[in-house]
Amino acid sequence: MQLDTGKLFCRCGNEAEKESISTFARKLSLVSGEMGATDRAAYYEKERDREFHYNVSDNSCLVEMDEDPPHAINQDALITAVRVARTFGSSVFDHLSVMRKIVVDGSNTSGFQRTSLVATGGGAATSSGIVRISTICLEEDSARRISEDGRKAVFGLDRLGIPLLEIATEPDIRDADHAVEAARMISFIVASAGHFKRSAEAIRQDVNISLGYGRVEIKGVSKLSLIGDGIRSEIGRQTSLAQAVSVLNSRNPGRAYNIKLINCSEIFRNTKSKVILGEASSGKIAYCSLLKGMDGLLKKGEFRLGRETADLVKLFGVKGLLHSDELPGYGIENDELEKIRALLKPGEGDAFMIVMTQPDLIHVLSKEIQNRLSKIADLDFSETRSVSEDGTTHFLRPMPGGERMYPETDIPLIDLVPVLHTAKAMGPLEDMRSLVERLTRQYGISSQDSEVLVNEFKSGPFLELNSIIDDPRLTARVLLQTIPELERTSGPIAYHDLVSTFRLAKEKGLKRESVETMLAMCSRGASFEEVKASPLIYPLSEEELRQILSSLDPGMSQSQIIARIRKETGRPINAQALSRLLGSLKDQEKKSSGGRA
Amino acid sequence: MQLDTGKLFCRCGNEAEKESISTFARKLSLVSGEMGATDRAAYYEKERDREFHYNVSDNSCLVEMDEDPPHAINQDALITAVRVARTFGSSVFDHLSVMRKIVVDGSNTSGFQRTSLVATGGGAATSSGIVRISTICLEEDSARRISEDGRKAVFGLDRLGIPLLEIATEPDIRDADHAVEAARMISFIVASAGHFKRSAEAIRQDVNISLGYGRVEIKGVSKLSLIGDGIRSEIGRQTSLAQAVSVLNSRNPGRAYNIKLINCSEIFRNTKSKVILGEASSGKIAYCSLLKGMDGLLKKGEFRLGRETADLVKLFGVKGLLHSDELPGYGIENDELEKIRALLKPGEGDAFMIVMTQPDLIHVLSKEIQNRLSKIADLDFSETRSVSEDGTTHFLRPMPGGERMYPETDIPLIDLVPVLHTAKAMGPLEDMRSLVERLTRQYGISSQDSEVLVNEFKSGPFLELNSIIDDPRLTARVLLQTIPELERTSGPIAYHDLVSTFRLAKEKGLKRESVETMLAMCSRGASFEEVKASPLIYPLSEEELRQILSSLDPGMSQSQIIARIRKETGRPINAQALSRLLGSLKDQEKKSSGGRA
Amino acid sequence: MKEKASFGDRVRLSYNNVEIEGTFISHENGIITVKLKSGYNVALSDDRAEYLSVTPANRPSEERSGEREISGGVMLLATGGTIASRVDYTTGAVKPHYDISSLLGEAEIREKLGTRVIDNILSENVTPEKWILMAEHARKELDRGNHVIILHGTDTMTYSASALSFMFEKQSKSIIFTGSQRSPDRPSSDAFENIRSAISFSSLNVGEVSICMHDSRSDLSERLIRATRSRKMHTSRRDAIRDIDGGGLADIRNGKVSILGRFRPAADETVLNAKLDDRVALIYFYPGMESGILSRIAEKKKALVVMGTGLGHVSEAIISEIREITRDGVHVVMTSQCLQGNVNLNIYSTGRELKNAGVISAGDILPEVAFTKAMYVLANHGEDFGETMMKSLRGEISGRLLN
Amino acid sequence: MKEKASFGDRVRLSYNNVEIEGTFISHENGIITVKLKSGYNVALSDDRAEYLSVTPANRPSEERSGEREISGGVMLLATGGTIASRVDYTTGAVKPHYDISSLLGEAEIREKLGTRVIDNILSENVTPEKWILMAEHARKELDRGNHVIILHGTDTMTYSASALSFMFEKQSKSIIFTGSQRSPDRPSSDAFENIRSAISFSSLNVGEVSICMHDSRSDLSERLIRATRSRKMHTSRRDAIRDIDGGGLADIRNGKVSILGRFRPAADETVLNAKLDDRVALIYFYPGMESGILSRIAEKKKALVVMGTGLGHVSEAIISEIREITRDGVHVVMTSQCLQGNVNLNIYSTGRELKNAGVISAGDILPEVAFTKAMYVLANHGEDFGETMMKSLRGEISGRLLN
Repeated sequence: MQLDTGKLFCRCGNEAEKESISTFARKLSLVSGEMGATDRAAYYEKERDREFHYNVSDNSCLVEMDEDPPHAINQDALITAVRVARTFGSSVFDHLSVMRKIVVDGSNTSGFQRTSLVATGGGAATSSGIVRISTICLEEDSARRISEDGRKAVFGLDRLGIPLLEIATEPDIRDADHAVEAARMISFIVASAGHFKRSAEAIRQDVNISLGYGRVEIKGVSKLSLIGDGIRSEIGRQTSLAQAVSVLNSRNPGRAYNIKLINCSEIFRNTKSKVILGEASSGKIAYCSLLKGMDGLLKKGEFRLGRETADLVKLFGVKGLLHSDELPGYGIENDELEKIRALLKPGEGDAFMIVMTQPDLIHVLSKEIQNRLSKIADLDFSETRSVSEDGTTHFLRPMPGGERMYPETDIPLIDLVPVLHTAKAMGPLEDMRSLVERLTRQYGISSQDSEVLVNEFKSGPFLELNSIIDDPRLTARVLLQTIPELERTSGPIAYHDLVSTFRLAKEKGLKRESVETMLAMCSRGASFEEVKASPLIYPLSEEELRQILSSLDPGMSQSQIIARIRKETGRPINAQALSRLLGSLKDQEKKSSGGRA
Repeated sequence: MQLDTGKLFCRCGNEAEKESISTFARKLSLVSGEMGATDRAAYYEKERDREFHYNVSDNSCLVEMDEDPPHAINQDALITAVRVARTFGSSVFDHLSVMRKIVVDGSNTSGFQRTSLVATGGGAATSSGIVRISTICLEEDSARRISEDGRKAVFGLDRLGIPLLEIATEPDIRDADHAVEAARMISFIVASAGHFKRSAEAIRQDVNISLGYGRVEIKGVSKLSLIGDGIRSEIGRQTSLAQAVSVLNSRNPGRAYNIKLINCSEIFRNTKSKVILGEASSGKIAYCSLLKGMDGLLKKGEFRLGRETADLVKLFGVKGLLHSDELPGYGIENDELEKIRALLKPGEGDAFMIVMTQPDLIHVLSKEIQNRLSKIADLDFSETRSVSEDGTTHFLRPMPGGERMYPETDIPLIDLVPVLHTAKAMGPLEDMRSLVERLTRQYGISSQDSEVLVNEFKSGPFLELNSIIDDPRLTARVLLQTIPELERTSGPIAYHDLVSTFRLAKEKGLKRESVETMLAMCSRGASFEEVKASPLIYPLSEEELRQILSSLDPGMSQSQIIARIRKETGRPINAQALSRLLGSLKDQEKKSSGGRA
Repeated sequence: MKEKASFGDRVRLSYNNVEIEGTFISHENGIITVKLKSGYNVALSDDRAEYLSVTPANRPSEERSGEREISGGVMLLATGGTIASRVDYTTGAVKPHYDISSLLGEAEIREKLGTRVIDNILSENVTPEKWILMAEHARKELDRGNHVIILHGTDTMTYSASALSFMFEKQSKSIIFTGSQRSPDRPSSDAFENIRSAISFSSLNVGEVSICMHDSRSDLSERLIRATRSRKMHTSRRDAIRDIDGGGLADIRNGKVSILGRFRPAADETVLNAKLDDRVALIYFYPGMESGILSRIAEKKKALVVMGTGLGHVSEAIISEIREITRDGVHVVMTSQCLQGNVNLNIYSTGRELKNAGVISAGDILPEVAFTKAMYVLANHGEDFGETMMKSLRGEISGRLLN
Repeated sequence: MKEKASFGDRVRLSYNNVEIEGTFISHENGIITVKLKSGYNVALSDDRAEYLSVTPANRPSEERSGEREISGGVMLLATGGTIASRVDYTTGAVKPHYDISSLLGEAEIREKLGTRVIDNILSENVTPEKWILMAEHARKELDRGNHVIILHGTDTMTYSASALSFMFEKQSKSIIFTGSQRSPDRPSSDAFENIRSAISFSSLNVGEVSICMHDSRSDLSERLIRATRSRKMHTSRRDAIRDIDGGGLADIRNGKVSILGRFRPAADETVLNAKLDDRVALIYFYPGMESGILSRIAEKKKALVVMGTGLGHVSEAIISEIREITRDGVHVVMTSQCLQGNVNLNIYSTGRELKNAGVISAGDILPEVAFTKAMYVLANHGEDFGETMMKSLRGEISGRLLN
């Protein structure tokens, strides 16, 4: 998960104000790894022969552009990593050897991600026993993918290079719920060490699942809540995939999944299918191939071999993949299907598919589909997948091998011994339970609020914001009620605006009402300069109150008056001043009426 | 006049292909001259406080931009200057001392023109006796003025820095016709030494006239034919101006020409005058001033004191100057004039004027008008003027004094002794008479053609072009008939296109018809690449002729045939080939008819 | 030899049988220069010239001194250079002169503008002592509540301005260097606009030493550049002094000032450490450089600033020499001939060997600035030389390289 | 000490009571480096590590030599540098390697493409003898009808390419230098595009020595630059090698070649004057430079190239020293630290004094190019040194300065 320490190998900050001040484009070439071999995953990306475009944000410099070698490692990030490792009882190495992990999908301008092994061993005590930790790595975050269109992908550099602490566990986790608990516990420790200031939902996790069909890694699960969903849906997918394979292998004993894509554009010359027409208009051509023994396995019941193939071809910019289990359909008519059948001559149990693509991709596409299907037929499901909001997972790329790493030659070995001394001096990190107790005891907020603050990783912001304003109840209220409500109804609030709001409140002696008004303005997209300049955030002065009161019906109650003023001015009211004024007015009234009497 | 040798202090050529590849802007500040004093003309320009914009042509470099000091002087130009001086029997100095002549009108990016005195003395023998030469100077041409709008002037750098040979004569010239003759003779010598390739009309002359009222210099008379006209009109102007002055001085014995411009915009608040409304819309304001004793002298009969003033204020971007001799008029009504009179209270014989200008110019404008009128009243008409196509002259600026020159410190003294040796070795320049004889004798063209070639300074091009094609008659015809005709009816022809045309004709054996077609295309604006690629310039091949002939009525005469082919194809015809073909066709006809008979 | 005539006299001479009449300018190297009435100078070989008459004439007016002391305004301190140069009639070349008031139009000599000539040299002759002199004059003006504008030759402006930048640990008012690429004896001189804009920039109250010069070849914009991120990048153009990677502080276009980058605001007090140790040399590495040169230069030095190739490299032969030099206690600082970009001794084996040999590198510091910084650090933080060199004291090292 | 394990062996070690298993990489400076199965390297202090087992394993495949001779095509000659560099596992740094065929994809190793390794040095170690070696290899290839592409480190590419440019009086085919700023062991290396574009530029048949490198930070365009008007202007960017004032000959954008400037076309024959006199030094003037340094350097030299300030100035002290040096027959060539613009010794008194002292200036020639040119001129036109230096032989002096 990200550490809020500024970037790992340059002096840029974590957050960008401008996301694109210039752009550039790169290609990536495949190179040999340290041991002379070439890595599968890397090779796979290269096959796609793409052009990568980058938006240069104002929190990036020549290092992110891969135009300057990395600078010295961020000491704060290093100390955080070592403190976390010590908290888990892991063994920290004496030296840090920064490695390059080849990633040629464009998410790293260099073509590799810098990563280093900080510690091994140790564990986290969960309600279901200790979950052992295998490795703790400190690495760079990748560039943010903005868009992808066939062979051209666009990335933003704002996220690239932010330190990530990656903690891998041994297979000690028993089920999806246990996975969520362990993830929360481990993340919390990192969050509390790493000045983590955003919601727990912002934590990305990689989940590894092994059901006997090879290891599947679900990359970048962006919410704790998705961990469980992802695991459950992946178990379902692998189970039905295994069933489909057993049917397939029984039909195809020789496992001859020979994919040969044949130009069938002539058949669709007068087609009415919008899918085909749409792709054809961008210069793509229809190809079809026999899928031996796959009838009914592509999309029927739980079987989804079709989607396994579609997920793959999408990566090559191929949008339209149609297969026989879903045809006729998509505007393709029976006579067209008959012509396809006449061309491919499918036998009993055979299926076929149609793809729209550029002719120069045909060679690589055939090879890749065939490889993927063969691998699945071998019950080797190992690969890297992503997870959607709905919990379903999608193919990303083959699982990388160990060969795709070699030393980052631009950074000398880093001596960790001084860092270890610093970490020791800073003491161990607090766990969730003791922090809940401390918040309740020390700040006088309810244990329920403490619990939520800690569980949602808001204790860091709580402590920092409260240190500005010294009002634990207001701080807790803002974090637990005001902000979630505003972010739900209006828009997000940047943490630096939150800090500025608290600072201004402290400086000007503003109260809750003003703070909430300020945050509401921020969430509607106002800059803090605008917020600060708005009269709406400042309480009415005594003089202003006096003027308003003089125009009001004297018979109104104080609460009626407050409601009326609020409605008319939209500005905070200094209750004490109001009471005082109302009191003195009444006195005057009494006096004047007394005088008249 | 310009020397076709490339620029004087850098290695740029005389001609530009692109006139504006970039632009920049400058201001010029007035500085002290060598002797500590400040020059009148320079001061005058500075008063106008202007911004100068320059278009950078592709025949200019950092030297023209005043961003690089001058490079070594152009040796060809130097040799030419010395040869000319020797031809006139002038004394050439042993050293050349390059000077800076302050010119702050923007026509020189440096604020000065580089000039140097090459020789003094000598003379040219004209039909009316010897015209003595006072000085021969080698200087840089100025930037070409493209446009001027109030305080902003735009110049092109293409002409800046081209060598000019300036030959000044003693006052030995008797009248306008003598001036033209002398100018032609002197220019011819320069032209024949300086590889001059353009028409005699392209020669610029400065004409000095002294009628006892101070020296008037008419700058840059761009055609020989204008010299006479300019002189005649200037004599007329000065004569009537002197008469006006005598009237004025009799009215104003104290010579109190106190110009005080008073804001009278209120008077024209509801004016219908388009002159005033137009200027007012660009923010200018009406001012008026009394002109003591000038009634009837501003514009009546031959008197034109009004125009003397208008010429001046124009230089400050003031377009509208109206004076009482022409009012009422220009939409200004009597009641407005009455109000002006009420304001200025003119006495008997007094006039007044109205100018539209910016308020911040008022101070300098009053001073300048007053200075000019006082100077005229003193019968000192000395100044620099320009001449229009119609022969009338216009005020440019006061006559510069000697103080405006100081040494060009960036160029060391230039030793002329080696140049003198070279010039001696090259021998004297041919005069017009002997050249006419030589052309007639050596090239077999008519003495009349020779005369015109020489008189129009076309002998240089004649000799150069003929050396390419070795066809004196064709060359003379092209220079004396084809080109003048085409330039009159169609458009100008660049000399380098003319050279290319002759080279191509030589290379491909093309005849007159082709040459004329090529030149016609050039004059219509075609690039030489286009001309060269056009089939129209190449004669019909024998095969093409044969085909056309076969489609024609056999009864046509040869000249009818030629006219017909020309009309249909527009292409040159190889007469010999045509005769041959016609002959053989007739033979065939005879044979075939003979056979039938 | 006694001259027959003096500068300014009216003379008549016979030369090659031509009579020459004019004003006597000079008689040097066998050449008599006479200015004719038309303004032209003629240069006559003295062996062929004969004086016919000499009429002593009024001497031209003496140069005005133009100095003016003030407080609470803007003080121009002239040190020489093109901006204070003038035609030298004896050699015909441009030489420094003392009158700086002529650089300002009447309208500009306002109440709060002072001028003083503190030196009069061409900037290639500047030395560390001169930098201390400039700094002390500047301090005096700051103490009188004046902003300071230093008129200086452009050739070594970066050296001088960066040296002052290091010496002024804090400054209560702005110190701006300006100069000109075209001498002010010509109408097209950039001096006038540069001075005017420097006066305008003074009001920004930048608490750093900076440079104000033309921003383009036009006279319409000037740029304020951090002294320690400036460099003269063209021999003759008006916009020769450029900011290298992030030294642009402000610009002025058609009279309007815009802020371009962050700068340190003026401080409440002035702290000047007017000490420099000039035992520093600046050395350009070139392929095939023979060993021995460096050690001989190092003999009398406390620090060498080397301009290596690329990321900061020299050949193997030079590395072993550097190893010996650092062993003898002479600091070696590596910079790059490339000028732009960081020096980084971690990337190539050559760099690592240099690092092991004790060579100091400091990001993207410019070679000339490393040179003046080394003088400052030696004199003021000699015990922590390496660490102080690597730390950005006056914005001379860009932590984040954007170009 | 005998190693317990060799590169590639499978090892198990106990370290701080943790068991480490992986592939042995190295044992140096007290540190054992092991590559784990996950791909990570761990660096273990050997005093706390204990070998549990060592299993000798398959050695990684030997490097292919990849050399290939051809005629009538394009020949790549490798000299070393980043473009031919590789991770050095003993020090962890990047070092040269010999296999250049790996730089080209299979599709690119076409029939008419040859490769040969002629040297293997980091470019900071290049010397005049190496330039002669390169020139002779190149001549051999030209004589076989091949275009030549020389793979070279970027640090001193301008020096080498300009030296060859002078030595080749005529050339029958193009000679293009290329290199890379990112080493080819990384996917983002610029080596691949630079080589491909150099091959494309070969077809232009430029009869000059030129350089092909990235034109921007994107991988989409490369530029062909005249060797004698090139300079490395950034330590790390891909587009570090720039053309200074009019050295751009052609560019390639998205595969399309455009001509940018005039170049000399290939000649019918090749004339190589493979002689250089290396008794030349390149010296950077700085304010306060003490006299004595120059003379000591001049002792063993035939020519000094001085990088003066501005238009080509040095301090008065140095002028008098130069006067003595030239009197002793050592040529002194003046160039400018500004890099851009002409040197001009006519403008200031300093310049005139230098000119009188016999200093040679040559317009806007770049200092590094003046350095290699001086070596060439000394060896081939020594009698006309000054005149030949002032004449543009290979486009190194721009007669017309446009920027």
